[in-house]
Amino acid sequence: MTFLRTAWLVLRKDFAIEVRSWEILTTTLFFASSCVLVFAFAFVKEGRAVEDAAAGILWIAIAFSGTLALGRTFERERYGETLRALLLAPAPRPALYVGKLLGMLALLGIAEALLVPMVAFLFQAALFSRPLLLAGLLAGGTIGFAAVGTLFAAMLVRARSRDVLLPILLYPITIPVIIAGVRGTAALLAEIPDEATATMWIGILVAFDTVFVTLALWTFEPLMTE
Amino acid sequence: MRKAFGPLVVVGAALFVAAPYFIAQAPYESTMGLIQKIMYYHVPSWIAQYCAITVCGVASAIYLFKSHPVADRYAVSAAELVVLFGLMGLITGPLWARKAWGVWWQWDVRLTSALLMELIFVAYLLVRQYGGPGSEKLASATALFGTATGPFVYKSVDIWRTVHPKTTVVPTLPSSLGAPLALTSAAFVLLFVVLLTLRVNLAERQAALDEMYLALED
Amino acid sequence: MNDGHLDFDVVEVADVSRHFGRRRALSHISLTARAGDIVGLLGPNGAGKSTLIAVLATLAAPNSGEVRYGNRPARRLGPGLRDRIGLLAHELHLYPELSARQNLRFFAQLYGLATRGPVDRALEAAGLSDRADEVVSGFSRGMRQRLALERALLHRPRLVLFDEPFTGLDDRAVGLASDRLRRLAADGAIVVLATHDLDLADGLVTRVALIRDGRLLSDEPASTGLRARYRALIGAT
Amino acid sequence: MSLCRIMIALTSWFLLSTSAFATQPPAAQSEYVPLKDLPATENVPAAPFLIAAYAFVWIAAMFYLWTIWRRLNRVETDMRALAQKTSRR
Repeated sequence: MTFLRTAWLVLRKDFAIEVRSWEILTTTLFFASSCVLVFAFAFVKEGRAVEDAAAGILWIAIAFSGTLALGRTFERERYGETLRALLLAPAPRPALYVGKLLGMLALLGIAEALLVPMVAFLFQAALFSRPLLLAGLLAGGTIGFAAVGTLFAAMLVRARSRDVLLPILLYPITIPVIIAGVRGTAALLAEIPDEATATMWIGILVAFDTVFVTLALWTFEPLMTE
Repeated sequence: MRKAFGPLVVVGAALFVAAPYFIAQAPYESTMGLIQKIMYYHVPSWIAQYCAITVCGVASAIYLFKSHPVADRYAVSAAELVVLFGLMGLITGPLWARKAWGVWWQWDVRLTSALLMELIFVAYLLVRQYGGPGSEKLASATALFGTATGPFVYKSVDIWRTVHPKTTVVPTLPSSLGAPLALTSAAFVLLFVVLLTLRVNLAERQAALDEMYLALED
Repeated sequence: MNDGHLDFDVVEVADVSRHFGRRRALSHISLTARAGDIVGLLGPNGAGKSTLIAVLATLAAPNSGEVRYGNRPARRLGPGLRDRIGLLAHELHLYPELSARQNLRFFAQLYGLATRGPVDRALEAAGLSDRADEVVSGFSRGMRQRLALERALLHRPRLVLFDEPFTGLDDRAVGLASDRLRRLAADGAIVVLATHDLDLADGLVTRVALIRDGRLLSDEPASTGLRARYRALIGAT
Repeated sequence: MSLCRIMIALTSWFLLSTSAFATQPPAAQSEYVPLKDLPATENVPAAPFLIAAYAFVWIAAMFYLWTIWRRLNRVETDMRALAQKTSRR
């Protein structure tokens, strides 16, 4: 009970901070859309997008803006050393991780709500033909990415050169998640949407999410002790 | 391990000396000819890398939960060897591929997942190098995640690959090719053990030096 | 969450060492603090005071030795131990984007306290009742400091740790904070105050522990002539 | 410095084994039958690739050994300097 309550408190606190300025949300959304545009310049040839580009661009934009948001979120906890204050609370420490993770998921969910229509519109991608499967892919991929990202961003708070170390650690470990997301989405975008393939990738994502979240909950406590 | 070190070096070296003879003796593989002999160095370097990954993952987990400095020494030594053997595999692979497949690089499952593993363990070394004090713990989390997700990485890349056109697959090997391969594999594993021992010894000396500095301050 | 069995009235630092690679931050420190004590941890910057505070707060683990809270080491007490510890560092542990009340309420809930009573009392004690709903980033350093102090004391900790908390405050504010510390100790708290400010420590602390380069130079009851003692052991101030 | 000796021994073993290998391929060369039905593969000679691959493995292993040796030397030098400093005190 304390566990869920603590996670909820941390989530609500982050939300209360965010509504004061909407800083992280607006910058993340803007960055995500810039990503899409930058990649559009690279992958649109003679007015048409390269095959499978839409799926790749969608997921790269999610990963890049996610990294940016992670850095900013934990910078907030570093300023005033509030992360230490959280760690000093008698609540189980993994609950803090879960709270932070939920916040990241909410943020990335909003970013995806912008990115998906944008990619669909700019690349004539039929992203909405199988909405449930797409939602499954997005959820699975986002949880996997954010689970690793939140743990690493939290542990890098007290490391030197954390800005550059976060992407260095995060991308190699989360590439399998991105592969699953991109291939699953690409399967949905084929002439005839390939539901079987998409479902299989969702299954793989669920397996990844389970491994990542379990490992993160397990290692959070020893990682946070200096 | 220390006591067995001398014999290990001798046996390992003997295997390496014997290897060229057996490799030369082995018949040519029917479709690829001479170039296939890269296999005798290529495959064993992956086997050695898997050994290194296992050692690094286990040692990192022990260090993370027990904070035992010896475990950390094994973890960092094994991580360097993961990168070393990975590099051997990643260089010999394309050389083989250039001749056998006609291209340097294929997004083959083994190549891709090997590249990812290499990246993860380079990241491990980078964190230790630039993370500042306390980065050993952070690095051990990296190794733990890298090791634990290894099989999944392989699986996901495998499926990713099979969705795409297939490439030449190395056929199952007859025993005339297998015997030298077993020999070089054993040689590489021994090379790994020898290098690991030397590197751990270095880590111990470094720790002893740190200890001396600390004693000086006391 | 106030489990009685987790309470303690003595904290023992037993032969604690902590190093970062080649740098010794703490070297074989042994120290005992009892309820009612205000232990002044004095020493120049970089002496290891902050590290010792972090170890006492269970935020950092020592490389050797242990800290015992009422004869029990930290690892045997679990997260409930943190319910008995309060920490105020130079960084204030407050969210500048939130209002004073929001900050206090968040931490009160995190500690499993009722949100109204303790929060109102803390606002009152900080003298911020009339500005409770303004955001912290608009406060002066003194106001933030008072708020941070009350935030750290919200859950009535037994062990109260201060790490250079009064830098940048004017004399009146320092005087008020000092009175607050004295009251805490009188109520049975164990107060550990790390500072390099002798003027503040003089007359406030009941025990003096002088540390330099991670080593404990002396641990003695406070007496007059703190400055002379400090100069003799540590050098020019 | 038993370690140093072991490393020198190791290095000479390695060099020996590579040179032993270097004498082998020409003998094997006569058996080489180029295959005509290699699909979509240009006919590049195999030997340079093979030699490059083997050479790289050896160079990498040697280089790594050398870095260990160098780091170890640096540590030992530091230790001696430190020991001297303490004894002078």
